[in-house]
Amino acid sequence: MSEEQIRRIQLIIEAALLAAGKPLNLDQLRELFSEEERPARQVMEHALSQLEQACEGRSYALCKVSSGYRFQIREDYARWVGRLFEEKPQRYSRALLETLALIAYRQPITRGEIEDIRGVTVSSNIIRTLMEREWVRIVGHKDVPGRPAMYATTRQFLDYFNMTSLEQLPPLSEIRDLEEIGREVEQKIQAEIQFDDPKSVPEDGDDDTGDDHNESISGTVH
Amino acid sequence: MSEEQIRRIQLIIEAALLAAGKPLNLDQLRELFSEEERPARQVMEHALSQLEQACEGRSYALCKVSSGYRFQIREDYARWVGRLFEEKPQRYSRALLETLALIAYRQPITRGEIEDIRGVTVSSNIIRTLMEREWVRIVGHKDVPGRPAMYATTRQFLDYFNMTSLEQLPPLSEIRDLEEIGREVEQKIQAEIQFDDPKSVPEDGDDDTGDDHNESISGTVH
Amino acid sequence: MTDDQQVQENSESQTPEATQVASDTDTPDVASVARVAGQPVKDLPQDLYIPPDALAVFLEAFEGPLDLLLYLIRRQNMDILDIDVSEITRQYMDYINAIEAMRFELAAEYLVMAATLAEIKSRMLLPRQESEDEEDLDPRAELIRRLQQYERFKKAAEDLDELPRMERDTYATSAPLPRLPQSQVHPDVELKDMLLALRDVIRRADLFTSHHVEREKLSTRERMSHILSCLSGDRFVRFESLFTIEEGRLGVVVTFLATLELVKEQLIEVVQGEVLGSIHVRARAAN
Repeated sequence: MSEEQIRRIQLIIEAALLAAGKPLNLDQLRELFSEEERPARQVMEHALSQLEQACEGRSYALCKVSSGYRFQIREDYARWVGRLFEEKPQRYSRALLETLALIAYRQPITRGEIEDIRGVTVSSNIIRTLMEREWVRIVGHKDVPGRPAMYATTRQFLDYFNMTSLEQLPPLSEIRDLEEIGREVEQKIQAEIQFDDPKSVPEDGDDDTGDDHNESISGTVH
Repeated sequence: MSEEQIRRIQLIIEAALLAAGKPLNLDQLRELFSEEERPARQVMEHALSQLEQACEGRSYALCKVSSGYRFQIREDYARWVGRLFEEKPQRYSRALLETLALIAYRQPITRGEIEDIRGVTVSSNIIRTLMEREWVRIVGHKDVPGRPAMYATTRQFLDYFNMTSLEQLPPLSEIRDLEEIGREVEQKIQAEIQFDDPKSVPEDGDDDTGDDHNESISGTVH
Repeated sequence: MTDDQQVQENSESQTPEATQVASDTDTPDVASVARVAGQPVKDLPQDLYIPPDALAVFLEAFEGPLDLLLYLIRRQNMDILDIDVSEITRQYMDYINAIEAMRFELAAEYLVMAATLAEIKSRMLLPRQESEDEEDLDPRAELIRRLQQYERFKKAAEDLDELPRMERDTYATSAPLPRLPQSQVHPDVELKDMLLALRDVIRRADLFTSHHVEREKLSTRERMSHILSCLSGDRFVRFESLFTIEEGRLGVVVTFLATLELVKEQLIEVVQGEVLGSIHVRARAAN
């Protein structure tokens, strides 16, 4: 069989695999040809290996999977292309946000304690999600029956919310007045920025207002 | 930008078009890249034309249709690929094709207007089929009694028939200007009736020429 | 759709007579009879007899009266503009009569066209009434206009059918992505959303339970977590090692308060082997 004929078979296989949208095995590929011109299996295999070589330097490769041959995007390019299909992540549930907030404000805290405050059980999913996201970690186990894990927030949690320390969270008393929250957070971040400038460091010895002094402990508790 | 970088962009585009399984336009392709490394439109276009060339000698070609770029099997190989599918390529009835042609060339058009030109009622089946295939959609309702729906073609219609815009529709055959027809007919009638009434004067009182002057189809109705 | 396809298929798979008629419609010019001195021969005998089976197919092969008229005109190699109304009308009526005689259901449009043709024919026989003509459309010009218009879109439909199209002349291509390590995409969270959620918890807690999330120095709680995480494992740690001198006085205070809180909550154990000896701490649960 001439090179040209092999090449023709190779291109027919290429077209079929690209159009089929599913793997095709050798028999299915041979079915493309009428009986008189159906290439022998060896010929088909030869054409397939030629095709495999032809794909070098392309973004896809000829792969053999259990149900047959198919073209598959090479991993190098799959990463780029994956962006096409990235689904917009779903939003977190209220329950998850409440759990996260309680861990942030009441750490170290056990799941049972969160449940006591929230008045409902906390699903394992929520804890797993928070741990997978690395916003929450186990810092120890409480010495009570069952030895429940105690959860605390992480540096990644602070990083995500652009904080250097939990001190920058608004005090609980102000949370009830939500209009304040945005401004509160703004101010704290503002204050933080000012600390970078040595001249603007406020010098007051009031120990009771930890909020104003968090530069001294910020960033060290990780 | 180096040849190598262009080639890399070219391969990313190749991977994306194959993975997407549907046409992608220039903006969608550029979205694959992060903002810092997003190639300029000209660079993308250059890469696309390189890619088009790279496909020479392959069983598929890079084509531009209405909703973007796609790879499609070359006609030479379509015959082989057709054997993959048990169903024969669908044939469309004259009634459907004539209705579709009228919508394509005369959009927006009501069913009544289609019936006027075809001289026969348009079955609801045909309209339903065209809508189900997403070749045709309702773009509004005509402000006449009954407020009939006005139909227009879609991007999918253009994609299916391998066009980038309605301007690529085959030109409508020439039609003689109605006034001209009127004159000719008048003359003939004149000649015929002169035996009866030699004094009668030819007239062309037919002003209804609107139908014959909207050959220029805009490509913007999507 | 199925109806229409049915028609298409019917017209292709019929008795020889039917096929003959159907193919006539596809190539009317070829089917036109011999020409004598450049003039087409009229009065085609085969017009007058159509086998009943074929008639239904024949009728379905036309897209309506305009299509039928075009066929009759083309078969005589006439230009639309040169219609011999009398002859066309006669032939048209022959078909209609044959179809009606077979009791096939005939679309109303065919009868309307018959009336139009009859009107044109009669007008041509009568002397013209100028007063009427000023208002009426000349029915013959109107018919010609409609025939031209229809023929044009009939052609456009044929052209459309010729365009290379998907699933016949070309096919879409695709190649799947390999299975990649799952890169999870996380939802975005606004700090405000978390605080809003907390507000609701506090409100509920205030209402339904005795637990109050009281105002707390977060620096202390944060430090409690930190100390606990340092105490993992079954080892006593020197109390002093919990303090970082570089943090200054306030840092020492925070650590000390956190330690006291941990003791109070029975989370850590503090031991002192001898008076004034070194203090060691360990997590109570650690073992």
